[in-house]
Amino acid sequence: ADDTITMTVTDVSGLEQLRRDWDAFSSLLKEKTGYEVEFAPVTSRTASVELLKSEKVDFILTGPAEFVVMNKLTDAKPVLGFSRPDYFSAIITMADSGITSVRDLKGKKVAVGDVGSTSSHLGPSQLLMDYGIDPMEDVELVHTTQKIGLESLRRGDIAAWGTNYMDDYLRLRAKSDLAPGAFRVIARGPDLPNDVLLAGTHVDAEMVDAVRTAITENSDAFVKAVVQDGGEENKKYGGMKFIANVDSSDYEYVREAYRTIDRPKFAEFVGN
Amino acid sequence: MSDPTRETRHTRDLPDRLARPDALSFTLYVAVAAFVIWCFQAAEMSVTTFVEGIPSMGRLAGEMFPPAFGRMESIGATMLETFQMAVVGTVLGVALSIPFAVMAARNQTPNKAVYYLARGVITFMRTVPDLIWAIFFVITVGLGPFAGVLALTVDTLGFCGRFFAETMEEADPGPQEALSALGARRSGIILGAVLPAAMPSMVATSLFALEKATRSSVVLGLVGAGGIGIELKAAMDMFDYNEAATIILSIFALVIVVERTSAALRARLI
Amino acid sequence: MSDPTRETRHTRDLPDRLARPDALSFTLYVAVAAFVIWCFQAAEMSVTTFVEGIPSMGRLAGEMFPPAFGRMESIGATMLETFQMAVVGTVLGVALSIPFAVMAARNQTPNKAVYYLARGVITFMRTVPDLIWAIFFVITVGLGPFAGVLALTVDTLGFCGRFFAETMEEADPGPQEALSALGARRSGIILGAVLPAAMPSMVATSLFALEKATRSSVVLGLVGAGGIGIELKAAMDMFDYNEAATIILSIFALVIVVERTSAALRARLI
Amino acid sequence: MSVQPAETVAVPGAHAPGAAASVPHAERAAHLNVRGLRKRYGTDEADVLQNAGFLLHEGESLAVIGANGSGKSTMLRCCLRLIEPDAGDIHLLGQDVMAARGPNLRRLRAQVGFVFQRHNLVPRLSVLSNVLHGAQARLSSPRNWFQATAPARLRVEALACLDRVGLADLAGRRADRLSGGQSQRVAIARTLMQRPRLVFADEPAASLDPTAGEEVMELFAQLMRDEGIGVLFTCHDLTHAQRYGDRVLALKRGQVMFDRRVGEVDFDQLRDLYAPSPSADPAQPQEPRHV
Amino acid sequence: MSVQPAETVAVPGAHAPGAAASVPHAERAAHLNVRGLRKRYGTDEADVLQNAGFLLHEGESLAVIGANGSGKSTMLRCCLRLIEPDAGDIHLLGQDVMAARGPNLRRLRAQVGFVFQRHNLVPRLSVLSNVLHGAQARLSSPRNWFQATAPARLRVEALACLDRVGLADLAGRRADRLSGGQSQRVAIARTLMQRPRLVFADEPAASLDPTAGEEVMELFAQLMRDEGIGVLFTCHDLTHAQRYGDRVLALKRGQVMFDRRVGEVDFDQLRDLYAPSPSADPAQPQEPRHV
Ligand SMILES: Nc1ncnc2c1ncn2[C@@H]1O[C@H](COP(=O)(O)OP(=O)(O)OP(=O)(O)O)[C@@H](O)[C@H]1O
Ligand SMILES: Nc1ncnc2c1ncn2[C@@H]1O[C@H](COP(=O)(O)OP(=O)(O)OP(=O)(O)O)[C@@H](O)[C@H]1O
Ligand SMILES: [Mg+2]
Ligand SMILES: [Mg+2]
Repeated sequence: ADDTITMTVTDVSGLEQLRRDWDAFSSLLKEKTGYEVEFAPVTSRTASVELLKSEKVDFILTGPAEFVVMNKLTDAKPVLGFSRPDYFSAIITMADSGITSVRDLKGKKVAVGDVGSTSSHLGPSQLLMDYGIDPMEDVELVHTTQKIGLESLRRGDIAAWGTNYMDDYLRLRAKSDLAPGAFRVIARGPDLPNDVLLAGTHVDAEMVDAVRTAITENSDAFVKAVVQDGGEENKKYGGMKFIANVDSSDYEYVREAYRTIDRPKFAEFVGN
Repeated sequence: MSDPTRETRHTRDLPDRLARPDALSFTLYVAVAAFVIWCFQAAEMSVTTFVEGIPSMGRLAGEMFPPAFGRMESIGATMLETFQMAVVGTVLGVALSIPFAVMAARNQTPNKAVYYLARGVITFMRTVPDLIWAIFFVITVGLGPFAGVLALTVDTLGFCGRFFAETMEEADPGPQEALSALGARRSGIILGAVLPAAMPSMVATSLFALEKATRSSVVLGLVGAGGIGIELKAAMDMFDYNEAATIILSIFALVIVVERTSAALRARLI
Repeated sequence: MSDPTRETRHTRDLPDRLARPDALSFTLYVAVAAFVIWCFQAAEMSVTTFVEGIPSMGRLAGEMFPPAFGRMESIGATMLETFQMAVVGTVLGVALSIPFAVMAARNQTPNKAVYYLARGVITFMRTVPDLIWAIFFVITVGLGPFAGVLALTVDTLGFCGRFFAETMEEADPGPQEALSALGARRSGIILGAVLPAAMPSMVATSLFALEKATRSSVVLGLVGAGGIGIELKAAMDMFDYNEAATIILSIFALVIVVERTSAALRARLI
Repeated sequence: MSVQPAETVAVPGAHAPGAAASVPHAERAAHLNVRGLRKRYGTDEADVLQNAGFLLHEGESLAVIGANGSGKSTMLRCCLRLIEPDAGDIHLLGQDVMAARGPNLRRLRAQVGFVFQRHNLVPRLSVLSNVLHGAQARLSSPRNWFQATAPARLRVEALACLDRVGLADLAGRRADRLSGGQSQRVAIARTLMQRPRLVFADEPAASLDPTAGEEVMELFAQLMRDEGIGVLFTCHDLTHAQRYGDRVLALKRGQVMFDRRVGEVDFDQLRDLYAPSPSADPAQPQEPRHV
Repeated sequence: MSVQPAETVAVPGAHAPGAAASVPHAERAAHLNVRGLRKRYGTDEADVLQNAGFLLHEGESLAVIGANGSGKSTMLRCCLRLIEPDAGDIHLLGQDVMAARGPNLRRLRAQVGFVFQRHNLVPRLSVLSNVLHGAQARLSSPRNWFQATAPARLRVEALACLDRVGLADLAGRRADRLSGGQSQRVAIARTLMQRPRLVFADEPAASLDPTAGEEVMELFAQLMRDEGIGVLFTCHDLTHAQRYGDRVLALKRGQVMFDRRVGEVDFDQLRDLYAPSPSADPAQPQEPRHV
């Protein structure tokens, strides 16, 4: 309906978690804009894009890789950036493996995350490329979950593990029974572009403006709603800042990464 | 029996040990056997690796203990919600499966064309992945439980349709023959002889489908309908193994309840 | 029959239409019925929404056409690899399922404790999600096909163990009685009477398990064993719908082959 | 009496050998007219029926006798096309069975009550529901087929049918919890419920005790007398054939040996009919093999 | 002759009424001694067996007669504890059946051949495999149980058993593709394969043609004479009871009416035995109901 904002958050897995993590945000948004706000957790980016196309959702909060895709496929425009500190990928090996540089990985197995994930697939792939190793040619990529990545690194089944430095590596390392010194980071990437709140083309400009204005004008309150009043998973937004003037061209690094993983159709810049 | 000449006669009369396969079947047997052996080689199996790795299995199991019962209440609520949708999806799926199964059972189908068509539809339902069904339904009916229920219905249809059909094929032909002999129509034979014979197996399959729908409720998350599956995935993604253990145990408890219900119903029917 | 006084006598002798349920059962029936109705309400179903949404369904289907056959060769190779592992996992799983099913079949189990234990193990196997099994086996035997095969084996055991047990429970008791009467041991009764009766259903279940293992081979990808499942997921995640359509059609073709094999084997057995 | 294949049967249109004897029936309609019936199971086996044929008149009873495996049950099944004969001409109540399709075939079958040798009850249903099934052809609504839902009138009728075979007090029992003879009787009650114009009964008295056996045969005789129902029954009990058959048809290895009025059969001289088949005829096709 | 419950049977340890008559057998061992057998199916039904008992001596044959549903099959099953009797004392070949467990019970059962009323063949196996099953108790290796894998010696023995019932030429046929009488004979061949010391046969001749029926009964008689095997058979054909039973036991509604030497039974006066049960005894427990 006209006065209802339907919003999904692609990173959140689970309705319950969504309620826990984003209730504060949605009530604040409702309060500040006067619109009804409905949040729905849609865990699949494919589903989100199709929803956007069929106008079943209005706003999507999502990661950089997803943004590039959605922007390309639906022409959806960014509303706001959610800038996260220390959001970058890394390539990790075991300290005693003898592998000290990215070049040593040639011909070896490297574990990365789900296909298309910004920080655990696109980021590490581009990182390898930056160091002169073509992820599609020179190494064997294994797409797996973080836990398996770590465990097989430890067993020596893979030579390196490419993942999100803060969220996955540090967190898993803390839970592991191995000393932090058992690992070695052989490459760290640049900070990745911002997470984005984007709006479908069908959403009228008035609503987009209302949302953007409400959030930027009450930035501190919204940051508090996301971080302090949010749950465990929102910790990654700790120290975040809303960026009002995100531009599609800020995502060139991600587009480059798509080219690196042989998906050139998402590498072309669509313009703003 | 003790007369040796008779025994010789018998040896002559003994049936072949195995039906002699024709050339085609024989080639097929050999090919299948060779393929299976090849598969086993490709699997790079090794018992020693397995045995050596057992201690590390213990480590992971250790990480999951003790289960974290702190969020039990909210897990319970999600379970209930999931189960609700699973019930609806399964009921609809089972209801649709019965006519499909009749058409897809070799001995009940009205004709060969219908048989192949029904089989094809059922097979197609389960070959198309959940994610695609979820997207389909979310586009069609919007986000929420309804889309989830439809995805579960399709899943159930693909599963129950096939198993119901197979059970109907196995039903004792005697009573069916008796009913055709007295001029019963197809519907009469199915209601009167086939379904009573298939009932215990159908109960088991249906309750399995219910259990399956609850367990694999990740699809519900895809359509914004929540569900315990996605909670479990979240717990795993957050490396919260103790919470994951709690969720698994809760699902296990529910599955046990469903299975005992199935066993009790079947005990009455068999 | 035409004598009215006799008819009156008969009315008196007629059996009850339904067994009168005791208070507990009656309460249970009502509770279950109420629960199901409640579930349906929670599902927020609406036929109009569904019908209105059908055009958008068409759009998505349209996007999948025409399937992209460009990468057919590499898809074929991956399919074969997946199928290989599925065969091994299924063969192992089916082999393990038979003894488990015997213990988990109410009428074959040596005793109640074993029955509950076997049921519990089988249920547990399928309640613990694939991902966790994958982690377990990677830790144990390392990345690669072996871990994948083990994950599929466990999956198959959880599925076939239950269905085999149920089929055994449904086997005609007559031949079994005949074998116990002549002093056969449990093994003799199972081999001689139960398995021949259960065979068609077991063939169907096993080949379904093979098909299931091929379809849901995403778990293979997680353990670094490749597999068509991960290709399909990648194609979907990368919005390569035409390629996804190709993969789905290839899987569909394979599933049809497996199903026809099952049908042919069963036709010989039934 | 030495039994030889009855050559006349082979002539199409000709009456069976008993035909001359059945002249008294000539004015009655032929309820069932079977000629040249041939059947083999599986292509690699021997013929089970070879050119079998007979006539059954209204209100007449025909006893089919023959050794085990001589093809009696097969012949009965073929007459209703429960199994498809390989060749033959079957006219039932004036209609061509071989040409009948779908609803026509069903309507024909509905007129014939069939008591199976193995009874073929539906095991998980109650006795009364099994009997109600007999009315399926004339009552098309499914609620009539189960005792829990059938209207009272119908349940009373089914109970009356059970009563005629002495089983009214077991109406509520599950059909697989019966003794051999009880299940036989339920099968007969189901046939009565059908209100047939013709009854095929495959060894209807085989599992019945002597009194019940006589009662059932008397019941059939009464149906014949009172309602003009034709009865075709098989039996191994020659006293039954003698007492309740108007005519006797003897089958031997699928061939009609004779078809005579009962008075013309010498029941003490049937040894040949039941003689075991000559061992392993090498010309005979091979049996298929099974584990 | 009016039949009344035999009161003596109730006295524990006392011989059946036929005991005095069986004095000639006194020197022979009692192969089977059953006393006070009681059985009801389901708690809400009537007793199917009430205080039934009898003695069977080595090499003796006992014919059990009684109306349909009088409890004959139940009694036979109870004797081997195929269904658990509610009470009773059963001594088989000198051992206490009620006390036997596991392997002991199996060893006891192995000595008794049981021909079931419904034959109970394994439908999807070949006739020969079905016969081979008879040897399961004495041959523990599974390869002996299937015709495809059994050693030649055993297959020949099984074929010989089939030959004794005249079915050697159907050895390779699937067991569910037999005629009623053929499947009856395979069940008997399976029992022969078992080399039993005692045979329980539940209406073994019911689906057999007259000649085959006599042959089978003669076969049992010969086993009795030559190998001292005791035979307990039920039948509805009183000429069989008369000709092949040394003693006759009559059951009526689960009670032993009499147990006499065959010479003392007046077979023309058994109407009472087969009289239908008095209708709907209100004191009788209700039947459970089914759809
Ligand atoms: N499984 C069962 N559950 C309940 N009642 C049963 C069951 N089996 C048999 N009965 C009943 O027990 C009684 C005795 O049955 P049984 O089979 O022993 O009779 P029978 O003397 O062998 O009869 P018949 O001559 O018809 O074979 C019958 O009234 C029968 O209905
Ligand atoms: N489904 C089948 N497949 C193959 N052969 C069969 C099948 N049914 C019956 N036969 C064979 O056909 C022959 C005739 O069988 P049928 O049942 O007609 O005999 P019958 O005269 O009724 O014998 P009985 O007196 O023993 O009942 C037998 O030799 C039997 O083995
Ligand atoms: Mg027959
Ligand atoms: Mg009986």
